[in-house]
Amino acid sequence: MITGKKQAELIKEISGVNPLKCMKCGKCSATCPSYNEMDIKPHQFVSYVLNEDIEALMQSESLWKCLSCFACVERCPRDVKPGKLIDAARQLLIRQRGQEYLSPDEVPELLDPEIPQQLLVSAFRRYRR
Amino acid sequence: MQELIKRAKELLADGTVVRVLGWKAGDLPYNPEPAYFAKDTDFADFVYNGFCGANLSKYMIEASKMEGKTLVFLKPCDTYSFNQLLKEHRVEREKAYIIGVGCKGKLDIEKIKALGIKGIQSISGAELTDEAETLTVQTLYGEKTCAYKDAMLERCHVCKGKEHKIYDELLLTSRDTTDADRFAEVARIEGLSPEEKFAFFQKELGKCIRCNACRNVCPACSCRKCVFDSNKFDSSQKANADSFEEKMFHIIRAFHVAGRCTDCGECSRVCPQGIPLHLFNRKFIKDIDEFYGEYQAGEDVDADAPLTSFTFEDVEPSVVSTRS
Amino acid sequence: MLKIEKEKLPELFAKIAAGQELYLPVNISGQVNFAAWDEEVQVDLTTLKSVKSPKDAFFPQSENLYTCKREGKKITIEPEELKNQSFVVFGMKACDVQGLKVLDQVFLSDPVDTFYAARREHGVIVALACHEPEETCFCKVFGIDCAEPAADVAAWMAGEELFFKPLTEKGEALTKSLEGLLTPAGEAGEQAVEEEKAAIRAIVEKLPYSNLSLEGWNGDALTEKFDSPLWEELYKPCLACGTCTFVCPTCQCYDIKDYNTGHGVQRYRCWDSCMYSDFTMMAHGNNRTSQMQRFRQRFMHKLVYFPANNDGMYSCVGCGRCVEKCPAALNIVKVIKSFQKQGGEK
Amino acid sequence: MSIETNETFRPKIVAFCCNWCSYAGADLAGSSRLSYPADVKIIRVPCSCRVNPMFILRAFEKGADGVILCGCHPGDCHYSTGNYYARRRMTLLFSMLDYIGVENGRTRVEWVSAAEGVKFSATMNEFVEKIRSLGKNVRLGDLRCRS
Amino acid sequence: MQRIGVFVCHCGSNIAATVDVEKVVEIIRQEPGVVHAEDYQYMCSEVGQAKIADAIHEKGLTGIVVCSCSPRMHETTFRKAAERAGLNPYMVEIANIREHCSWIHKDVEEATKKAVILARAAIAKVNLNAPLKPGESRVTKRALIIGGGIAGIQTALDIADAGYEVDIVEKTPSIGGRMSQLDKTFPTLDCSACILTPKMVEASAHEKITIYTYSEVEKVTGFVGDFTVDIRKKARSVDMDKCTGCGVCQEKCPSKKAPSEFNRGLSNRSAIYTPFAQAIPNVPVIDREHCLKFQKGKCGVCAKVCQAGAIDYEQKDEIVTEKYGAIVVATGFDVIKLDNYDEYAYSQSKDVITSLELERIMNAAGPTKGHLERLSDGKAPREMVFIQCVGSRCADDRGKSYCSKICCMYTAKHAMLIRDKYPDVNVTVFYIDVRTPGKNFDEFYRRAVEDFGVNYIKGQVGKVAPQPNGRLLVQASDLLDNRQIKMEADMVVLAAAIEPNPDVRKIATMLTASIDTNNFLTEAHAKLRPVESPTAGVFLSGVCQGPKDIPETVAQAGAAAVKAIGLLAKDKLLTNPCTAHSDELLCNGCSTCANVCPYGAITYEVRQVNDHGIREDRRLAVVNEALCQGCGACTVACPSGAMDLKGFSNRQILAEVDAICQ
Repeated sequence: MITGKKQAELIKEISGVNPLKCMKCGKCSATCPSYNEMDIKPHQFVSYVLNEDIEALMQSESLWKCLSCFACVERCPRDVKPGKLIDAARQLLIRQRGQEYLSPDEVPELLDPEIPQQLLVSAFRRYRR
Repeated sequence: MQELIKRAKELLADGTVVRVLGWKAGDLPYNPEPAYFAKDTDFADFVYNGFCGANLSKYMIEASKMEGKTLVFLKPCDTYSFNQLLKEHRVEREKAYIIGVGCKGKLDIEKIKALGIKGIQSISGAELTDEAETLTVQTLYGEKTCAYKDAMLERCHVCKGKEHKIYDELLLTSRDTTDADRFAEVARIEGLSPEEKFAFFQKELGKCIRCNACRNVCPACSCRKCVFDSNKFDSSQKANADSFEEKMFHIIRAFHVAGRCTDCGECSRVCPQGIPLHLFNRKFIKDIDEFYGEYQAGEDVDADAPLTSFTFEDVEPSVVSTRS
Repeated sequence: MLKIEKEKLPELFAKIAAGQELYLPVNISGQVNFAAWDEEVQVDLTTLKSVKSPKDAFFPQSENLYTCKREGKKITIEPEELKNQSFVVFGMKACDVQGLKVLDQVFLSDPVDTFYAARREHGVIVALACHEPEETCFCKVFGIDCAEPAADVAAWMAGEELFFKPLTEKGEALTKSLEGLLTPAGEAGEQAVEEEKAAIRAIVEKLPYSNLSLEGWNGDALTEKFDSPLWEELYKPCLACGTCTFVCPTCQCYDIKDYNTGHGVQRYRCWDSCMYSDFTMMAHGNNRTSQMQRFRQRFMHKLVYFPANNDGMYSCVGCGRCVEKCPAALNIVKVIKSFQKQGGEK
Repeated sequence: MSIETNETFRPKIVAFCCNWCSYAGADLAGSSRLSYPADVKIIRVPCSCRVNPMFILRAFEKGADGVILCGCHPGDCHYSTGNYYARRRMTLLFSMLDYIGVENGRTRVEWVSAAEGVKFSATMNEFVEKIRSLGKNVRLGDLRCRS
Repeated sequence: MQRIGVFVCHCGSNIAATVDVEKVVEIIRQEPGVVHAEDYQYMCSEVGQAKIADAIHEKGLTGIVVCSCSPRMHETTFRKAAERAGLNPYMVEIANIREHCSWIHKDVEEATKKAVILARAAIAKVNLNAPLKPGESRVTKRALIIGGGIAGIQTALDIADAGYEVDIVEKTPSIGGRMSQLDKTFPTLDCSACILTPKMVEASAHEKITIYTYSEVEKVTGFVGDFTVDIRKKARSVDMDKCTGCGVCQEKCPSKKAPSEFNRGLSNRSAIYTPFAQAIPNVPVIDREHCLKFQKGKCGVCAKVCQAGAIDYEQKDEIVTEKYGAIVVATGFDVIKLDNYDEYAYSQSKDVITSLELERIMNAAGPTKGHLERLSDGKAPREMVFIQCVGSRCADDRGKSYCSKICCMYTAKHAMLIRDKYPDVNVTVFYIDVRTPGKNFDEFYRRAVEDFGVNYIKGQVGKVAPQPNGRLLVQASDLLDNRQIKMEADMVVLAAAIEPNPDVRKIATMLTASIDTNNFLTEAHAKLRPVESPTAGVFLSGVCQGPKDIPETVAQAGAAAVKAIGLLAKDKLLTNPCTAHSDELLCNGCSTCANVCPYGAITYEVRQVNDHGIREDRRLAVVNEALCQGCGACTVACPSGAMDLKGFSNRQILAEVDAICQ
């Protein structure tokens, strides 16, 4: 069983983020388009990582609500990049689940013409190996 | 040669100069020595031929301290040295009457001997007036020949040109002897691996006997007392007790003349161990040209020297590890 | 007399070097100097003159005398060990051997220089006759026969063979240790050597300096020579470098210096040159203040002072190295000749 | 080059620091507790232009493995122009050392202002790391000084 | 050989915690030449200094090594202590075992070893020290103030009141600086102009003060006590002596399209102008770039209407050269450019403004005559949003890493003033932290919340988006309520970070004063010498040294003045005795050293020398010790080693090298 400490280290490693740099200004949350659908808000990602409460983060709705638009990453004045943290948490979860990757042949039939291009691109970015 | 003697005698006679600094024939066909001439009779052994490689500029430091004017014969390359000394207030212009003499490349007896020619009795073809491209050498072991070019000093293959940079009058014409790239050897060494570079210089400098000939002949090494002879840096070691000392000596010597060395090649000419000392000076010249723009010491008395000037945009020392 | 084919010389050197150090002329980037033998080196017995004379096999250019070590405020002195094993110097020439005799006069007379004495005691010299003497040679002037070098072993190169003749006990011992490699020279060998000697002597007769006269140069000439106005002219081209002294087989001046290694101070001696402006510089300054004086000193020493103190022995051996190497083309021959000329004019 | 040997190798490093910028920068690194290896020993000079190539060669002679010269940033020299001269001198010297086969990186010049404690410490850490990777200085140095 | 005493300081636990001080003493005691070694808690204390004095007397010490903090800290202390005990102060050397050792190393054994080596290096050096005696140089009793804002004005007044001549050089056409652009000041809400104008007038009327407006410092040479400065008086095109300041030229000038610098470009001004009504001097300048006469060659209206005949189109820049004993830098600040903050729509909407622009809008002399209105449509706003920390406290390169310090207070001021004057306007302030240290500062902020109903929300604004209805959508998060806010506002005010005036780089270079990574001038010591630059004779006043508000600026201006007065009050300065000197027996007279001397301190003379019995006339370098500052450039340029530097001689430095490499 991976401990919270170990997971927090992994998240920091994957994201390259130093959560200690956060000055808790909330600009990430202010800027987030999915804010209202999130149970854990972007500015809170940082404290979850700091508190090593990664399980909660991995179980949260936010994981799947984040659009990876990276507005928070762009605008964060302290270079903390909350979006990268949630991205990393997502990766941890996916790793736990195993190798459930789509093969490229499966993609075309799954495509829904209604899916915004941005989401597609973000999905590729997120799930690429 | 006769025209040099004639002109020298005239200038002595009319009182323009009180002595003449030139070359006196030696007792072997190839060893003329720098000498002063003051009387008509002195000129009996006056000589000017292919073996008169010595750069007389440096002797002008002492001549500048003497009473009256000295007539000095300077080859084109020697005039750069004179200019540099002038810039550094080591010679006085008004104490010198400079006759710029022509040159068709100076000869290196070591090169002739290296061709296996020994027991030399006489050499012909070394006179400036000789049109021949070949030297004919009479030896105890028979007559030998060698091409003039093959016997020329290294420096003459990369000659800076036929132009005298400072003179009162000119005599005799020069010949273009340049047939090699001055920086080719430096560039070749630069291209070696650190191990190879180190091995190369270790081998060359390992021969050094610290005789100081390179330093004492050098017109840029004109210090009254060299740092290696004073206790200012605790650096006065008379002989190399360890390989480091040759390096220290030659690097610092090259550094002290960096931006002042005219590349006259005297150091390499006189080294009894045949160390290519010019490779140090030329490295600095090449770097200075590349980093700070082309600069030829002794060309212009008023130019700012590379190590006493700067620009805000100068390259950083890290360029050494970043350049390819 | 014994002999060995030239192509077997590497074997000979290997055998000598197996039991002791071996110094011989070696070519390093184009220049021949005496150096320690190993399989890698390029031995050169054909070049007539090594740049430096082989004197530093006995009187090294620099050698440690003792080392001071400090622990806290306590200082201990560790003397340098004297040479205590035999070594061989191969390929010295007759003039070089005579050079050692000059050094012996200096270093072996009282007080004995123990460092030098130890090296002399343990050094075995194999001297080589000069195959093709050159125009700078004038050993004959000093009575040296370069065809017949007198050392522990004399050697000749003739044809494809090297001939080997022990002359002393040390030489015999060395020769003995080389049994098997050296074979008897035989009559033909003796003959070849005689021919070689004759050839050498014939060339020597033709050398330009061979009939140089030393007349007037002796211990009695002191004041006359010293006060000559000629020096004032002669020294002018001198650059005050030390080339002549450092290539000379008889120059014996040294300086004593200290070197701080960080964990001790080494007191060592190194060759010095009377041509240097700081030669014998003491607290009060210099006892020879001008280059003329320094220049004069070198030649007066070789040709006047030394014979005056050593039963007429000159401390020049006519090797001609200075003639070849002086950057300003000055040399002892020119000095001697100048005085001669002046004498003639008188 | 193995990491094990590097850990046991403690290089000797001489840092020449100009009094006005870099020495103060080193002081700031100290008061900010920004650590760097004890292998670095600082010599205070009034200006980077006081550093003679002889000093650097002497350090190598006596067993230093690396020499670094720190001065004010170009344009900020307390004496207006000192660091410009130092820059040219060191560029040429370093180039010469490179030319005779001394490993690149044993010498370095870094401009460190009085306010750059962080840079000072980072530079020293980096430099020590570099020297450790290069190993002992065997190409320059007097044999007699080797213990 | 010197008789050396070594004193190792514990500095409480600062050194002793990481360096085994007793062990250092024990080892060092064994060093040759060391006749005395001891350690003490605080060497810099009176008791510690007394120990040095006692040892000098009892052991006859001729050299002292103190192993302690940086020589930049206490070198002077220990040198003075030695001097009082009768030893030449320059026989003292410091081994820095605190900043360069104990504070940066953790391992005791390692730090102790290093401390010993540093001590050995200092001993090696002191062995070669020689007594030095400082020379003297004169002090020009005149000060130069660069910058005519409140900092410069206050410094000038204080120095002038002490009786010294002062020149102010101001780049713009009038003194007054940023403060003249402010409407009210916190925390007392005084009218800025009302308190500044009297000071401006006082300065201009002061008989000891000369003001160069529309002028810039061009070149600085010399050194403390004796600077020579070239001041470029830019061509004003108006004769200062003739102009009566009637203002007719400005009225009649047909070119009125130049953006007003004073109003931050929110309104236009004429080509001939005084920046503001109370400008001092009240003499206009012609902005040649916007003047028809200069651009098109025709017009000349101002010359025609000027009854005094003061207009001079031919006027040229003039260089004034003056000598000064002290220079005070008071170059002030500007707000940063907001081009990189696209999310706040500053360049997209006229209704997104900076706080300094709001100052102008609120000011009766401003673009809207003091009426709070939207610049887009002139309508009165109903909803106002203030965003704090725009570009301050940033880790990225869009903004500044520091806190601009004044924004919290001026925003509270703005919010309060708006709520007071326009009670129906809602004011919301989005903050990260509210920082109000200062006398009556927090009370001021609380009044804004409690008495004036300003709505403070903790949470940085993420985005401001102009809406089709002309309003601005502000998207933020309320971190305390954990909700995202999307609100429409009529105006958004950005508290943009402040930065040092960009000109300061150029000036610092001229003065050889150092600058930090944020372009603020560096102090000689962050705590103990905050108004002095490390360059002797150069002092710092106001925001050029770091963010400050008006009272702090005025206080620092006074402090800088006192430091300058302290310098000007001296008749002579002791010069640094660590100067270059040339060994006449080694000097070649080659002039290389003079070519690198930045002070022109080296000259040549022909003199007879006696070189070991040889008497010769030689050309020799001579160092003027009053001019030499001791950089040492000449010592390395000199090939023969004739030039050496006292106090940092070749052999001293080599001895240190040897000791370290041992």
